[in-house]
Amino acid sequence: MAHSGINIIFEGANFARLMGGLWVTIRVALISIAIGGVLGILLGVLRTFHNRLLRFVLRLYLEFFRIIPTVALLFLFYYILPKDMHLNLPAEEVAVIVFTLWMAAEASDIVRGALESVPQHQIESGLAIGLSRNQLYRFVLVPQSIKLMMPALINLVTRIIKTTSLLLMISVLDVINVGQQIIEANQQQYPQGAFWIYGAIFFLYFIICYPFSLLAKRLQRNK
Amino acid sequence: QTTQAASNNSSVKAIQKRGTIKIAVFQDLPPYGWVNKKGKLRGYDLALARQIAKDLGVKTKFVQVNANNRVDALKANKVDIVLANFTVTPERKQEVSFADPYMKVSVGVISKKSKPITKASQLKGKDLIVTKGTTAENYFTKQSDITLQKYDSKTQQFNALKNGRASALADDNSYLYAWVKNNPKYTVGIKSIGPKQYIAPAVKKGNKSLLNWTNKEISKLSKKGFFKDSYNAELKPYFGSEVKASDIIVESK
Amino acid sequence: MADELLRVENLNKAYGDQPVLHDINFEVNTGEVLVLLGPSGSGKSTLIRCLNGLEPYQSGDIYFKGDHVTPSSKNWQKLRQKIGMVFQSYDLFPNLKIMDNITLGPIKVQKQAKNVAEKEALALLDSVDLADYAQKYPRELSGGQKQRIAIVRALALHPEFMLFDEVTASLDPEMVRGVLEIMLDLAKQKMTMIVVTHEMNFAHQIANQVLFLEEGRILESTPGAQFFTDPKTDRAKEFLQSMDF
Amino acid sequence: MADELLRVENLNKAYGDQPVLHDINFEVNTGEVLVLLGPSGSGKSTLIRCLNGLEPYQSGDIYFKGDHVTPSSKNWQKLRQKIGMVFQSYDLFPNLKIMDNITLGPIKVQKQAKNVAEKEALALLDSVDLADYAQKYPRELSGGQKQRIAIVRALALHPEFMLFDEVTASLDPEMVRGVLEIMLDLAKQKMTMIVVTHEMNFAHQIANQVLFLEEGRILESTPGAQFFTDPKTDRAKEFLQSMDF
Amino acid sequence: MSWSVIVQSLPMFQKGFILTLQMSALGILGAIILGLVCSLSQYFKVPVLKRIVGIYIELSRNTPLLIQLFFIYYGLPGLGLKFSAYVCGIIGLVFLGGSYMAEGFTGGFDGIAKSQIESGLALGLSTAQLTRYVIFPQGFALSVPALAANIIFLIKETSIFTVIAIPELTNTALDLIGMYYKTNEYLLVLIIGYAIILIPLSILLTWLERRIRYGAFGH
Ligand SMILES: Nc1ncnc2c1ncn2[C@@H]1O[C@H](COP(=O)(O)OP(=O)(O)OP(=O)(O)O)[C@@H](O)[C@H]1O
Ligand SMILES: Nc1ncnc2c1ncn2[C@@H]1O[C@H](COP(=O)(O)OP(=O)(O)OP(=O)(O)O)[C@@H](O)[C@H]1O
Ligand SMILES: [Mg+2]
Ligand SMILES: [Mg+2]
Repeated sequence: MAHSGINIIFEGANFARLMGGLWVTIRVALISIAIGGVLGILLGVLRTFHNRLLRFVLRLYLEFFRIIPTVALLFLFYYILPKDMHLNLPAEEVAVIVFTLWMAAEASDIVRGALESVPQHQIESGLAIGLSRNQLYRFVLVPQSIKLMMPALINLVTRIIKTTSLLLMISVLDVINVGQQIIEANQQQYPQGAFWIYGAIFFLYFIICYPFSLLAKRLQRNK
Repeated sequence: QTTQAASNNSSVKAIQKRGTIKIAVFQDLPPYGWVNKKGKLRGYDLALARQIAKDLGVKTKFVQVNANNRVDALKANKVDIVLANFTVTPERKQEVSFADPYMKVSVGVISKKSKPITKASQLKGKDLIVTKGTTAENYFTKQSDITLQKYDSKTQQFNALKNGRASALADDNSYLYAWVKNNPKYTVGIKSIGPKQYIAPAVKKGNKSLLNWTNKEISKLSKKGFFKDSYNAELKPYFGSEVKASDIIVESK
Repeated sequence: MADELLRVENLNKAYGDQPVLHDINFEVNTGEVLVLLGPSGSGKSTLIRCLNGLEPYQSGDIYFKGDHVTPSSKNWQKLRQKIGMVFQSYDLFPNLKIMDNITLGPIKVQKQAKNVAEKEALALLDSVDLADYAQKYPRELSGGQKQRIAIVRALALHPEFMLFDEVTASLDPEMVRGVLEIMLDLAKQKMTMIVVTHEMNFAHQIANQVLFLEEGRILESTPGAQFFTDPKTDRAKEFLQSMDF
Repeated sequence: MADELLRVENLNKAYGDQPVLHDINFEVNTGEVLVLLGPSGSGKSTLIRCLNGLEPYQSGDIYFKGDHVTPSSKNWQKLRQKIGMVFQSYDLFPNLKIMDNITLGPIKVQKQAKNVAEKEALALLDSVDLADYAQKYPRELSGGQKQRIAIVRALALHPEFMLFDEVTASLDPEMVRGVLEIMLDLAKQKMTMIVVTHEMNFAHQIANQVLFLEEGRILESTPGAQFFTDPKTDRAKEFLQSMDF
Repeated sequence: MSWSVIVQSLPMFQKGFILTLQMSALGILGAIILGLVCSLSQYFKVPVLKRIVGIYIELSRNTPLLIQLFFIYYGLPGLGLKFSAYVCGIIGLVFLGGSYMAEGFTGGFDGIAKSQIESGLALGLSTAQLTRYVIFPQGFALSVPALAANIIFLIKETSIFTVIAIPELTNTALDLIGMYYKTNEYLLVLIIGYAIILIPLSILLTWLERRIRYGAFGH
């Protein structure tokens, strides 16, 4: 019976190892989210400027990261950058770069959207009391748009965390990779190991992502 | 020559200066390169890897690879050397430099004991599992009439077989023997198909320094009987009686 | 003798292809209240926004105290400190407390000391009976209160004249009076103002001069006392009739 | 003798914990116009929505032509065909043409034949001077036109009485008159109506009876002629004063 | 970069390309249907179903497709539930996409002005009629932008099918790289392959979005 296989999760060091893999996953996600978030806000502000060239370049950057599936991005950065640019980075750092750039791209669009949805009359009344453009962003636009962008940003964060599952594809020893090793090493004793290990990883991801999704919902409702 | 050496950061000197050697290994392929229940990397490839590091006087850094990214791992300087059951083929020789072989192998096919597949002709019109980037894939891709299911990793391919997703699975016969021993419902119905092939360490093309060193190392270890010991320790417990050491080990030239 | 504060000459403005203001000419003297009337879409808001540099115009000249205004964003940013403006939608900044809404301009733009600015803000708040609300957020106030604060915010910069664009249009009927009374007060204190409104009784009370616009043209410019009893044009008569039920 | 159409007894309504209507009692006779007045937030809209089953109420009874209304969604759905309602925001369905907006109820709810319903719709449209607009979409009409259509849409169901909640509040001032005239017409044709409005002159002209609400209570119920000249309560006097500038 | 390598690989990529399109189309269609059902059951607060749908949406949105697929493909057979890779792929995409589509629809339905629904009720429309003539046409128009974004997202997610050995675009590229080691060439073809699908599609969807919005709201 399948349910007898649940012990595979707790056998020996298995659970600790899964947690170790999970930490790699979380580490990559956290660093990317932090750096990508800051970068995304900067780029988002730049995208509201009227400079055509700037807008075009940033738009191109966004669309590139939007259109290409993350798997392909990972391979692109993992293999091609080092070979053709003599940059040699370990897989985990490549992953951080890819996720950071992706986060920044998507976040920049959210930030731009939020900035642009601050009502026009707010901008005008700022101008009417003589604020300069910098002051307008600092005192009016950015503080007001933060509330607007939070739910979308948090949803993006869960997407980044979920997508770290692809780390497996570039040989980072993330939670799924460790899981596969465990399934492999225990296959004789636990023929249904795949069911339990993949099931456990499924719930690990859920446990990490669910609070964010709750938070995003709450913020959305309070709006 | 000095400029080349300078830019070659996988040369023996560079590795020794760095104090670590980066080695590409499988981590899901018992008994060659795998992680045991305690989370320790083990296997025939791993034993060789550790010995090489020891003889170079450096520490090891293992990089996990799948079959289809072994070449790129070298090209992209992710690793200094590949010890991941890497079969020597003409195509691969164009991309990387192989040292002298340390194992013999050929493609085998496993199937259910109850519905054994013993001839390639029986595979016609059936599904066959392979792993991307293996010699088995290469061999069967050239045969028409067989539907290949191509997986990314060994774990995935064996799981798929056990779930009955295809009639058979083709891979290097060396690990098929080991796998069948653990999974007695299956049999290596085709023990060897296609040309006899060799498994060897690989380094980045042009890395003469490490290549020469490795060749010497292999011949030295071979003379010392290292591979025989290693066979007994890492492989023998996992193989059935139908396999002998001489089927696997390459005698030193 | 009347002292000219603002003069507009041959102002033309189009949104894209569509012309919205045609050859607008008028002047406002210091201490005078000019009321802009006209049907919806006639260009009242557009005109008032041009006077504050919120809309670029295609041709024409604006003179402020006899000086020609060169339209550039730098120039306008300076000038706007001398021009107070209040809009229809009570546009307080929702992220700032009432006090900070009022002192943002004085402190950040005019570099006044914080305590000086806040002291004055309190005095102004007191004059509109809202001193208790200094530490609240705009969302805690009613529409009428917000609009009174918006006027205070503009006054805090010591403007030389004020622009009001239908400031009571989105208020509950009972809230309207309080806001209009502040404007009447300002008029009594001889603040120069340009006012767009649909409250005819109020317009009648406050206007020194009325500009009646239709389709972006000034149809007539008439002293306030005369306009509401005996306008020059038939169109204005018709307009006045439609406004009173 | 007066013929009672609607009677409300001891109606109480709260949103959550907050009571909004307290013990409301009144009646409307056939052919009569009842105007609801009161400051913002006094509960006028809530009351009118209870009469149409759009808001559930906690206690009290509504009688329609002497029959007690059992509040259930089935019952209300039937009753609503006899009650026309027009809201502040001209709520035509943007995805339907004017003709389809008007005939949706008659055809789908009352199962009238399509050609019959359309013929009548055209006649109604003609009566408000909008026959040319039958095949247009709401977006092609001005606010005043949309609001006239909304009234026609309600009339197409042959309601026995009509509810109007500030139907001119979001219209441009010049558009207001056309809509109010239609309502005056309906009153002349002896349509029973309950009207919420902030247009005092109009209220004066149309009201047979005025209910003055404050904080969810009826402060006074006075014949229209008297209310605007001599209301019973001081609060109503104050209210009337604040409304006229 | 070698053009002959690229040209030789094109027939292989073509197969993957078509498979990606087919599976995306099926998965997206299924996701839209599932999403609509879920969204309606929540909108109308259907007793038990609403609960189940709520749980499903959270599970689906907060776990990666990759692990969903692993679980369906490698895990479920342990319980005796075995589907072919294609079926698993479609199930995975529908399972993932259903919740995204449901939230897209819900956003649209919630965006309908309350006054629209009330004026429908005031005309005496029944719930079914209200849904048919007011809620659905307007809610759908409002949800189109979210649905369009989800469609693009789901097509990209098919790249993960590679882990269950479905020879779609990404799998084809990784496979060719593993066999012939022409990484640059094959990745280039892969990226172009996705661009060919996604760029025109995103232009088409934007255009459609405007038309539907205009049809329903006139702006
Ligand atoms: N941002 C804009 N882009 C294009 N056209 C505009 C814009 N703003 C206003 N218009 C047009 O310019 C004309 C004048 O508009 P304006 O808002 O100045 O009228 P108004 O007299 O203030 O009307 P109201 O009494 O309704 O406020 C109108 O035809 C309007 O449609
Ligand atoms: N959906 C709701 N939920 C909670 N409270 C509400 C809701 N709608 C109205 N209220 C409250 O009920 C009270 C009465 O509101 P209502 O809209 O009936 O007033 P009104 O007399 O129509 O005001 P106005 O003249 O501004 O339209 C107010 O205090 C209001 O805040
Ligand atoms: Mg205006
Ligand atoms: Mg109301």
